[in-house]
Amino acid sequence: MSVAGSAPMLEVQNVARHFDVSKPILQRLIARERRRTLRAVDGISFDIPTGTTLSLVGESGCGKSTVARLVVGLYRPSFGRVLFDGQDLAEARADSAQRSRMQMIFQDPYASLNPRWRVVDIVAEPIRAFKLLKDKKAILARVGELLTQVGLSPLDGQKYPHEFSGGQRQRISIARALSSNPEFLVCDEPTSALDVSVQAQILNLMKELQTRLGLTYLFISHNLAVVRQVSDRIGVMYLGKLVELSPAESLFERPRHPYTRALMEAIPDLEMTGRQRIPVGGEVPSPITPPPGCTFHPRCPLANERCRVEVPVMKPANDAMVACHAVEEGRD
Amino acid sequence: MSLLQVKNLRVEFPTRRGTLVALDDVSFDIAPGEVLGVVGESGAGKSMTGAAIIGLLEPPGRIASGQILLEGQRIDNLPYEKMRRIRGRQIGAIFQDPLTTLNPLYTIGRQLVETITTHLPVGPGEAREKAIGWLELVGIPAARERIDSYPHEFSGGMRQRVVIALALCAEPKLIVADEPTTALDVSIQAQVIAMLKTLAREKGTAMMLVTHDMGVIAETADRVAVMYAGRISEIGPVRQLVRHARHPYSQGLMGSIPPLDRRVERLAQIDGAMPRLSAIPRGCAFNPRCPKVFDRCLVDRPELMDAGTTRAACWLYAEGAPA
Amino acid sequence: MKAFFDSDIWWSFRRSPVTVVSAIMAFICVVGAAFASFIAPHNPFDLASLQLMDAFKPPSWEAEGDPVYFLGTDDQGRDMLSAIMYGARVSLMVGFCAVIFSTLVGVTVGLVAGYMGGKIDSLLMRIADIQLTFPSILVALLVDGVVRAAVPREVHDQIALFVVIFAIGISNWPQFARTVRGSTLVERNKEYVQAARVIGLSPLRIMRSHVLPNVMSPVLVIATLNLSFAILSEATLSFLGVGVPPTQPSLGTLIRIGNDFLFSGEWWIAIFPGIALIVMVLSVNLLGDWLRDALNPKLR
Amino acid sequence: MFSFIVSRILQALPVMFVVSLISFAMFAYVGDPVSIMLGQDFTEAQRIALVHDLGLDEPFFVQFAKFIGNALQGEFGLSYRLSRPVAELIAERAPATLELAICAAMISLCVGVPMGIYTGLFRHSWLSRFLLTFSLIGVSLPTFLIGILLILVFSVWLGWLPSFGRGDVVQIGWWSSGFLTLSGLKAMILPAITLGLLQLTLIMRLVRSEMMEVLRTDYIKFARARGLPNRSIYFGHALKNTLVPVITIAGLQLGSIIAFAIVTETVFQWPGMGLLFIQSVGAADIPVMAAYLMLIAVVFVTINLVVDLLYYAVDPRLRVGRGRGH
Repeated sequence: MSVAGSAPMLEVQNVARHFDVSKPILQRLIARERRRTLRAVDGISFDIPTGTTLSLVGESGCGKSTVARLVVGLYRPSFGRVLFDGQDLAEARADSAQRSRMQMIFQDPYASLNPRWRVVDIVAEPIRAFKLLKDKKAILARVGELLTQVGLSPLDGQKYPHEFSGGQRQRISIARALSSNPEFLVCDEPTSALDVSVQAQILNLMKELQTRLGLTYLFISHNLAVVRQVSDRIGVMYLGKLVELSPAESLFERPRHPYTRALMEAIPDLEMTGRQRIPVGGEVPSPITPPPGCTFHPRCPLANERCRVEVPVMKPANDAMVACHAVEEGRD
Repeated sequence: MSLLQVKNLRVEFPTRRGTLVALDDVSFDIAPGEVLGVVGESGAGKSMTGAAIIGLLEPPGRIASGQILLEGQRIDNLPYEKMRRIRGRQIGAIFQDPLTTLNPLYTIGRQLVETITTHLPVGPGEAREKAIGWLELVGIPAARERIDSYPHEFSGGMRQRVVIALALCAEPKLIVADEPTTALDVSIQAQVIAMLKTLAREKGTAMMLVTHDMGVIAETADRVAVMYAGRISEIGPVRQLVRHARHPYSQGLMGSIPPLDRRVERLAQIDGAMPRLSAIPRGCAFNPRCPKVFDRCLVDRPELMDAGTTRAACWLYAEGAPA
Repeated sequence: MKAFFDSDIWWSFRRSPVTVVSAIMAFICVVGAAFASFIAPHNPFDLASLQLMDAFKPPSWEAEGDPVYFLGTDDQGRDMLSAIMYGARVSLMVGFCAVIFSTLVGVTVGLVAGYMGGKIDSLLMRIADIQLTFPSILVALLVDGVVRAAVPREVHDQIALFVVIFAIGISNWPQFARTVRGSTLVERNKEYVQAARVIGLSPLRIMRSHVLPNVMSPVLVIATLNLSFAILSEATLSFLGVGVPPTQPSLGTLIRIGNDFLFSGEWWIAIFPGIALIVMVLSVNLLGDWLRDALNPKLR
Repeated sequence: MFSFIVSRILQALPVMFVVSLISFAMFAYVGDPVSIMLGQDFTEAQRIALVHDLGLDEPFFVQFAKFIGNALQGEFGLSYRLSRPVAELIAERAPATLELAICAAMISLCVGVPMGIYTGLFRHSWLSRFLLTFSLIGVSLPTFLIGILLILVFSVWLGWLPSFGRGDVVQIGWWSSGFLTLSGLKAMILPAITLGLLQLTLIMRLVRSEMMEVLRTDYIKFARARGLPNRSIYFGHALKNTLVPVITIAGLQLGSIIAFAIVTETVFQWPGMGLLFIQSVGAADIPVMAAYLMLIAVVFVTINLVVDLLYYAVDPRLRVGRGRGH
């Protein structure tokens, strides 16, 4: 689906985001503790060509949501830089015309809409903020159009969010995100709080909107099956790092990184009725005290001495990029 | 004989705008050692069914009619003290969020010992040994050293293992597990499900596994009950239900699960949403969303009926249904 | 309006007879106090009408009572009922103004601290903590004492009312600030606020139009409960003789005057203002309690 | 443990610092101590001499340092009103206030906590409803009015108990105690009830709401699901979890008893620090006010420290650095 030759909508260059989670200075001095840093995102790079979808998957605490917030400017990167349409993100965010080109859709349909506002005001907020339309009537007409576009009725605008179900609220969120005519949408687990039949509705709607409006998506999810349905390319994250970045089909046909494989193995599947699986052992370590070397080595069946010491970097492996010594050495 | 029988269970919630019927005419049974999966969307009444069975419905909810029988004995109308002796001893329970189900101020050892000595005729010393045994069984490494740790010293997955040990330590015959893995990460979820499955099989414990994750059910359950708007819409053996669901709702549900092994351009979807309890339509509750709806669905409420390999509450399988 | 009468709040109000009664009582108190100069049978501060002959008359139902003075008279022959109505006016006014003052300060500080976070938050909350270390009545006393020492007597009498309002108001703001900060921290992390930040709205605008409306319901509850507390504080200060000036006696002042005659048998001078005070505070407290339960989604 | 205590003490330092700064500012800049101390007639030379004696001509931080140095030695200068050393005045009055506060605290804790537990557990019993109504009246009654009513009933009408003063006291060293004589004990009853009643109702309502909060938690539900007996759910699981917030607030309440003693002491003419303070406020006697403020601050900081330590004993989550995990 990607358009060859066109400039990427988004480039993320070696971006890191660290959080200071130290105790108050007094306690730290007395207990002789050192400053503690949570490396939520620890140097990752990727780009998203215009009109395509890149998905980031991983377990909770792997930093995927932090990436989403870095990319829309809710966080500033500790290191590295983000380019939006070739322009530094901080500069792009300062310009309201550029800012209106990016929007975000959130996970929790119950927290993402201001409960005290009418739907029409929620959807119209970006229009008013970016001063896209001045006339009240025109705004109302545009909101009606947007609500129709996401499968609701223009009359729903007069209601309050609590009158809608989770799936309908997510549609309202999407309508709000679309109201500034964005080209780039960051979707942070947009369906994980929804029931599965409603999830299908929302995924179908998002795909439909992408083809119709030529949107570019950064899609964050913990669910590999969902990701498979919407992505052109997929990045797998573990403890703040990308471990594999690969075209979607290739990732599912030939997962390379041991963690990717473990993740796929862990997903219960309808077709596996009664089958006994061998789940990956161990637990996700704390991102405050990550293991040395490759952070996955304590759980990895392929780990050897090198993995315990040397941090692997992303290297090309066929059509994918993988950060694994075993894959590089052909031990997999 | 069935271990647990639920007959025509009806649970009501009196509110100021009239009485809401949260569970309506729910009937099923669980055989000894069997795993019954209960699936459905949020608000379908699956957790409520579990709460009714362990006798811990949140007030003002109450059982309005119907019976719950454990080994042929009615347990839905027992006085509090008698029911207390059944909870934990005969029926164990596992809740969703391991971060909040353990008392933060007591060591896990104390909580285990307390549960064991409440139900089994053993002294504190023996109970402690048993507790260590259970911690080992649920896969806590170095159980003997860790028994005196507090809940906050364990990770989420480990805490859920402790919760499972607590639910099993008085060796109940039935476990009601309410979304036991929903709060866990995918890779941890797989570990916990595998462990729970093995333990139940080894101990011969029957299980009612409540979850919204069809994949977990498909892997773990022997039979599945699909719930919709407070009723069971279809119940049957897991393989048949997953592959050849008969009820249009179950069919839609299975179709809307994104497959892992292929990419589909458009997922099957059921339009609309499950009705609120206060606005359940007349006739079949699924009729506004049903692609195969016909006259009778709008008027009469279907009971569970034979639909080939499963039992479904759908008029399509009654005599005289349109072809 | 129709939506209000259909709402859960109205329903829970109607369903609780205690609440309805207390609302009526509060209403009577407010009306009686606000329109004291029109409906009070006498003007207790009209020196020309005062007759020392009429001093120490017991309530009208007692043997020596005078039907003109329903609740009796005080040492200067003032009608107690009228004095209570005028006194309640002062008490209520000080209470309302003090609560408005602490709400304004507290909500602003809490909102800024919670939304901005970081050093501003630490600083503001540290100040609130230090002040919370001291009971509010002590803070009010100190403020009053300092002002008393700092300005000459004549000036003090003129500004005494404002000093009391300021003293009570300043002693209660941390409670508002902490509650609002707590709710703001919750709301700030909700996704609708993040959506507004993605659009690029200014912090001021987000605080005003998104966060503020959503943190107001606990504020409403605290403000109600605080109103009763402020009325009590004013009464206490006036009772201690450091509150409102004697030219504008509040209920607390009346009780203080009556306290001196307790042992000589003129109990009504202290007791009737006391009952008025209790009724006023109790009905506000009952309303506040009900409001807290009605607005708390966790209950029922 | 050690580091915990040290860090708590260090955290208290800024509080003390700010309070001393306020006290000092009151001391140095509010009113004009010189003219108050000199009275009506004085010469310019006398004034300058006094200013120098008091050190008022020195730079701000020197004065402040001296003030703190003096305060540490319990030296707060002379009362404007009584022309006696403030420290002496306070030492003389402290036992009366402390004995009163201890009695009131005992009443409010020993009655308030059980009542709170009962009303939290049995929400719908008639006794709970009664206690709840009682507590609402309790928080609506101003302390001084309780005192007046008690005096009216028990002293004026019934004549059973004294209405003012401490009765006979026994001098033990510098401490004067009312606990050892009958009249002293009788004199204690009404003030102690007056002072304790408000705190009692507050503590009861607090314990009740915390109890109800805890009873709604998942771990209580899970304890029920394990079939534990009610006794161990209520008094083992629920009560201990209720303690954590209750300790904090009860500590603060006990502190405010000392402050509210001002009101009680006024009503009962109780010769304690509160009465001294209120008389000083009326007379703008800044040195006494400043000293009282510092003293109250010390009391509160101490109470907070004790609360923190109890917290530490109750809640294992605070004992960081023990065991594994995060």
